[in-house]
Amino acid sequence: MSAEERATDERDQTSPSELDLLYSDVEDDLRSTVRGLLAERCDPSAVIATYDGDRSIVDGLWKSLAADLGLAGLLVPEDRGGAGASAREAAVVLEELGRAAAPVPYLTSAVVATVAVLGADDELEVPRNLLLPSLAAGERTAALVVPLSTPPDGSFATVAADSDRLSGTVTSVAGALEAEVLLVPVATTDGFSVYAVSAADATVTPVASLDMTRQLADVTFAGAAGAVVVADGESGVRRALEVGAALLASEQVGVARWCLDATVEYLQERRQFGRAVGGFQALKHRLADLYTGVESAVAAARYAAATIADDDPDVPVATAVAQAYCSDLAVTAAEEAVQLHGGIAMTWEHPAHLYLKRAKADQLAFGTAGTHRARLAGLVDLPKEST
Amino acid sequence: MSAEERATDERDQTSPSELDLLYSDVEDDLRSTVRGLLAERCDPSAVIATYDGDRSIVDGLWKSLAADLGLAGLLVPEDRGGAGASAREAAVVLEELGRAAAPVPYLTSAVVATVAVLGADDELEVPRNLLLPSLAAGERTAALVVPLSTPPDGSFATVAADSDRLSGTVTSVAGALEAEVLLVPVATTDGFSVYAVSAADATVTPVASLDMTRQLADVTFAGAAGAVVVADGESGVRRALEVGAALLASEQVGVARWCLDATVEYLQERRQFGRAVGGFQALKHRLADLYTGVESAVAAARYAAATIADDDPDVPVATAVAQAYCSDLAVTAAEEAVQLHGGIAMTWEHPAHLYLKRAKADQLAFGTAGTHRARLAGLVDLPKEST
Amino acid sequence: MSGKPTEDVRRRITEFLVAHDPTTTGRLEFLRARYDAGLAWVAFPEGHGGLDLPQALQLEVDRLFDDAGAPDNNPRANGIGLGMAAPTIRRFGTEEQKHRFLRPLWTGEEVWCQLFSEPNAGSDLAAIATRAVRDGDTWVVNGQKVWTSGAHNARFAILVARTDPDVPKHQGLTYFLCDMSDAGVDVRPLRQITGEAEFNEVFLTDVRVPDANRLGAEGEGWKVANATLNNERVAIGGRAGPREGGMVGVVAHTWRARPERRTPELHDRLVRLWVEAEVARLTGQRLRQKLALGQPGPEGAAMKLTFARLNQQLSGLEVELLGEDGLRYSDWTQVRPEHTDMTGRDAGYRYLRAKGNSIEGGTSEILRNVVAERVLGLPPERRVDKDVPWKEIQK
Amino acid sequence: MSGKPTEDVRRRITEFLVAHDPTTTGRLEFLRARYDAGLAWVAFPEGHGGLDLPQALQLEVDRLFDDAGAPDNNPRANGIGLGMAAPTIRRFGTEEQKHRFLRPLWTGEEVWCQLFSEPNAGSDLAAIATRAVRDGDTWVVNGQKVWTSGAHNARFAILVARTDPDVPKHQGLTYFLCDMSDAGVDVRPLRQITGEAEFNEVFLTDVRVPDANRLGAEGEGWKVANATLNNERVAIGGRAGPREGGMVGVVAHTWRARPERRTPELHDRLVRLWVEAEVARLTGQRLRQKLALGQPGPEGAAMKLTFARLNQQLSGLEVELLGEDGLRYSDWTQVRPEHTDMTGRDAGYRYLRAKGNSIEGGTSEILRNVVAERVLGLPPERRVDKDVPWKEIQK
Repeated sequence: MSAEERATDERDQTSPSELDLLYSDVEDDLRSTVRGLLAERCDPSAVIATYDGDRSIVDGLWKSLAADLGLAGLLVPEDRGGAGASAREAAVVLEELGRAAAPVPYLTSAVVATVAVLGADDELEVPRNLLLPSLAAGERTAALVVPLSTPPDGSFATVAADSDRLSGTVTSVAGALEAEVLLVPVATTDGFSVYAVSAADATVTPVASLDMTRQLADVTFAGAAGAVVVADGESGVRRALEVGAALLASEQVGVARWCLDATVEYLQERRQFGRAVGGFQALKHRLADLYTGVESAVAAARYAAATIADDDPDVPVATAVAQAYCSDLAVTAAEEAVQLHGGIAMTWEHPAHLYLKRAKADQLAFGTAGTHRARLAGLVDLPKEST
Repeated sequence: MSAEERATDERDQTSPSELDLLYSDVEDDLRSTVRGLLAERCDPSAVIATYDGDRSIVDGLWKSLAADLGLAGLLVPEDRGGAGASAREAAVVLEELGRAAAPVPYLTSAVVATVAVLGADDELEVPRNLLLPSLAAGERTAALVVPLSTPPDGSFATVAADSDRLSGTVTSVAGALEAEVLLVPVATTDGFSVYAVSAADATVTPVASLDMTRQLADVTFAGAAGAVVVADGESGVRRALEVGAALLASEQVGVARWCLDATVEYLQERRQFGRAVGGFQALKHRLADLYTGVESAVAAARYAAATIADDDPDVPVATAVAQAYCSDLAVTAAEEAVQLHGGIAMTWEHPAHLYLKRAKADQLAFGTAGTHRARLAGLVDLPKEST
Repeated sequence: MSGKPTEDVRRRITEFLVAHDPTTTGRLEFLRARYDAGLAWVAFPEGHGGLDLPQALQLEVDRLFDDAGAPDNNPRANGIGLGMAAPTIRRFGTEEQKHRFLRPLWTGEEVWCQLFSEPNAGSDLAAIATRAVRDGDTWVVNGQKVWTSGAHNARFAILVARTDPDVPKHQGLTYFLCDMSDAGVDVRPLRQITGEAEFNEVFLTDVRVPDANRLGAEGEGWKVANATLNNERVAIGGRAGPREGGMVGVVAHTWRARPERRTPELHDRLVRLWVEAEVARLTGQRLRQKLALGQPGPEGAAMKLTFARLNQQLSGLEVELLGEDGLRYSDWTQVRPEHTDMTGRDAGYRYLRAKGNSIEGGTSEILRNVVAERVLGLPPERRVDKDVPWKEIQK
Repeated sequence: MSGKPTEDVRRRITEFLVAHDPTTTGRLEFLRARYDAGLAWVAFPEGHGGLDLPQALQLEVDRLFDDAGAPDNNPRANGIGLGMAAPTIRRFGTEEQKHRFLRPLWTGEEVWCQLFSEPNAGSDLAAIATRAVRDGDTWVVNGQKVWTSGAHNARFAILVARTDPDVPKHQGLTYFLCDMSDAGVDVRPLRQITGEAEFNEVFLTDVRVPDANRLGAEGEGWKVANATLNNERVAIGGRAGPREGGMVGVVAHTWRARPERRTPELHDRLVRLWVEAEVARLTGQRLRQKLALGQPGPEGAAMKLTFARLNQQLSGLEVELLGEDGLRYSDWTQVRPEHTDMTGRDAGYRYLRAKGNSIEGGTSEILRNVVAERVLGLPPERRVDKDVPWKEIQK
């Protein structure tokens, strides 16, 4: 037996900082608060109803989370109206939202839209100064108007501005259905500015979406009045997409955890051939592999959140790694959950399909795993072709 | 339950001809003859000895196969001194050689070198006319002097010729150690010619090889005398590499079959925890998957051999598909065999390592699966990039 | 595959077409005549729509009728009848049953469905709890079946029910041909993951099945059902098709149509799957060549495993390939489709529908057991319930 | 991980280095003094080389000694001693045993090996047949062990032997510390797939072990051995390392050094594995943070699973990447390497050696059982031999 390799001296290479990858007590408390609320207010049958166009669960649940629990302001400093927490706490919230397949615009409003107006520069422009506290308080909901599939470094079509009148269409926007404020990137000569437009001044057309728990919309502006919230918006939007991608990994962890837990539980109960199905070794081994994958995804997602919380220079690598790993892992977990539940998971009444659809849509959100691997290769000096 | 898709009308697309993918009675007889000889003359311990430089098994075994059984002439027409069989029969021989990890130059001499001088054109030049019957009779053994890793459409370094004197080195040549005649591609202005050089006039340096049952050599010519056997040698050499790649798939099937059969047999005998290990469901499922893979490899390899036997226009696609599938499958089979045998397969005395090494080296021979996939993409209109 | 039967059958078809001009003969009249001429399923016995010819000839026969502009029997609408009920009736049916059922089955006049699975008898099919109790010359059937496709269009069903709960579970089953027009048959749509209700739940309440519609002996239901399942697996996994048929063709088409979405990573995954699909096609071809005359054995299980895996991987890849478009879905409205269409609608639909391929018709896990035990001869699973009277098994 | 212990230990190290200048103190003298100062393995108890500090501090401690140019204890030469024997002795040893064995183990004066596996007790480790029979104050041991690395250099071994064949197999085992210099110990090289003889077979003939060298109670050997194995799995899978440490670093280096061999397909596979290796690194880091104070549990099994899979996939990829060069091997001569080196020699060697990673120290199949049963709580395998006296089990 060879445990000797353990002792290999590997201290001669530089490595990123060792960040805390565990959950703090505060984070554990936050988790149980969110989980408790979701257990009470986010019934699977009400979530399934969103697929038939009944979105009555959305508003109340979102208000409870965003305003009553104050979760919308986690990423906003206290002196700007927020809770002054960090990406670590927001990640815990997203784990729980993923675990419940909750149909609320937390990622789109409290993370992506908030970061887009939060981090661009220090000089506060007037509309943004008004917007941020209301977003943080959960009084208003916003959405960044780009297709959900846009990767952090990806290109996307922007609408055109004539003075402060915006015209054009952006397709497959997440969170637009729930938003009162649309944050719209508009191309400038050297990047783009972000405009705020009242949703009432745009045409927001719901789209039948693979994942109806994050239903998309096509957003059309026909000379809609907009106000610049960030003049030099490029870095803020990039940062928003990066943080969105990084924290999406935690949502994916939550999805994967539900899939693992629900499958283990079901297989302990379900009997075939006079035995609990969970006792069949082939299934046990697959669940062991899935557990290994989920634990790995937790580490990757925690690390991504921790780098953002610490403003660590490793954010781009950590984000690319987390997305490259977690987005496929969540799909695998959901696919295994469906397969190992058997026929019951193919029915409309069983919640498993919510997770399969969420996982598959999340795989495309902010770029696929393949997109993130291609980006990572450039960051860690693994060039594609001979140079 | 949905068997309805069975009936889908798919007759509106053109498809390749339906060739016979089964083994004929003649092929079954050939197989038992070869298998019988190998059981008697190709003991695993003697094969393992090749790794310690003891190659005493090679010559006698090769003579029995090539000359006594007359297998060297399968691909050569009767009117040119051969047996007038086809690639189908040669493929069956290769399956059995793979199954025994036999250290004989069948693929390199009776397939690749033979095809290189056989198919180029009809106008027989004198040296080739003398060479072919002696190869077919198993009286002489030849090798095409290119690296074993050369794909059918790959480039390779050729040696230089000054009049009929050859100079240069070719590395990692398979079959050179056993050959009396070296067939050497020499670049011309519009392709290359193939020269015959007596092995005695070249320096053939044995190379410690990953697979010592097909040991490589570096071949150096220092003004060695050569005679042109095929003036316009490009198409013959390409054809030789193509047939080599296509029939290598059958050798890989043989390797994979041994791995599956030996593992099933061992797991039926080996007891742990008071039970036959083969009764553990996780292992059963892996062996079921492996069986599925091996049966698939058989179909792919048979099809490739059948297209060559019938001179079917689908040869390039069939070869690329067979190599893309069988070369990785054989590696998987060998890796599973080692893993499922456990520690015993890691020992030098157990034959499993012969198959792992053969499978891994075969994966590189005539190009990796990735190389063949890239080639296939061009053949079946799956372009890589936006055009 | 010698030339002889081919020539003979060609001649027969030519003569048949002269006698029954497709342009002037009524559809049903034409189909019935084709059946009676033994040119329906040519591998079936004479007198039952065939000529005892090799199965391999069927494609050629169908093609010749097709080329002549003859009407077909709309096989998609009766897949279970043609693929599963018919070969089972052929093998286990009495002469009377064959005469009664096979002709209208083949012509499509009578559509069939399958009443096997139950909520607690999925992978463990022999755990069927639906009871059939003899009452003179008929059986009275009560129970619940699930995952029944086409039940709302079916005239008859193949049905497995428990006739003796006092013996171990595999021994107490009997196989019936059940009239779906019986008043005790209640068919309810079962909505699935795609939003569609392609399947049904079927509730059986005092359904009366004449003993004449029992297929095989009393207590032999497990054996007969297994023959049906082997046919199903070969039918699903081993069907003939062209290169780039089925799901791989759909995804290859998308690849060619959307050059702007191509990346090296997606390219490599696509070509890998293209190779595997082509190898699966050849493997199916080889299996059919092997089985040309014999009964399908457990090898068909391996084909179905591959079919399911490839459909799932290919449809999953297509969604990724489409990117933003992959996030959009056609329509979640509950509809009842005419027939199962794995490659229809949009990429999201295909992705979701393909998830059923490794569950329906035997889960991939059960099929791996079948291959390991019945093909490779590895020791069977421990069967705690094998020798126990069915009624005593913990449910 | 608060600042307090870090500052304290830094101060102690500074003071120690003042008192024991590494440039003038003899190597062994320095190491012994470091042990006695509690600065060897700081998580161990005071008096046994440690200060009862969190394990997480160890890396920092080692770095500080390293930076000062201090000699190390050559940990590669005594991996089993440090990684497996030491934590087991720490947990189950008497004070006397700790005093006798831990100090020379840590300084490297006494190298250890492990006598667990046998030809018929591999995955089923509890099937150990090596017998230990009590003879007054000593035990007489007879049997054959296999896969013993470093046995030819070892002074002591951790040994599990059967002391009672009349009870079920898990209950009749006892754990010993065995003197390898006993005349009855015969160590023979065991050549493996790489050509090397890294391992040994060890034949034990009337080897006498004093009862004072029994670790844990008689019949408790299975429990003690499991603690050792958990330590081994954490040691193998969960070790701290830099980004691009281990096999992934080797392959990434080859990638950078051989631009002419790059293809899009290999690139995608490499980056996938790079991601997985980085995630494994983070997962190991997280596991170590969790275990900073506690005993390793079954979670370490998951890390070892990943470690083995990645080593195998990466080394297999490297051979393909090298193409023609991958066909060549350094040397098949039977040598006895100084220590295990997974990432040494050439690509072919790494490929072959890595095959052992999923067998040695618990096969991946056994580890999946461990995760499924002990982490996820799924039903255990049927154990036909669990309640049967060992001597009656069919071997």
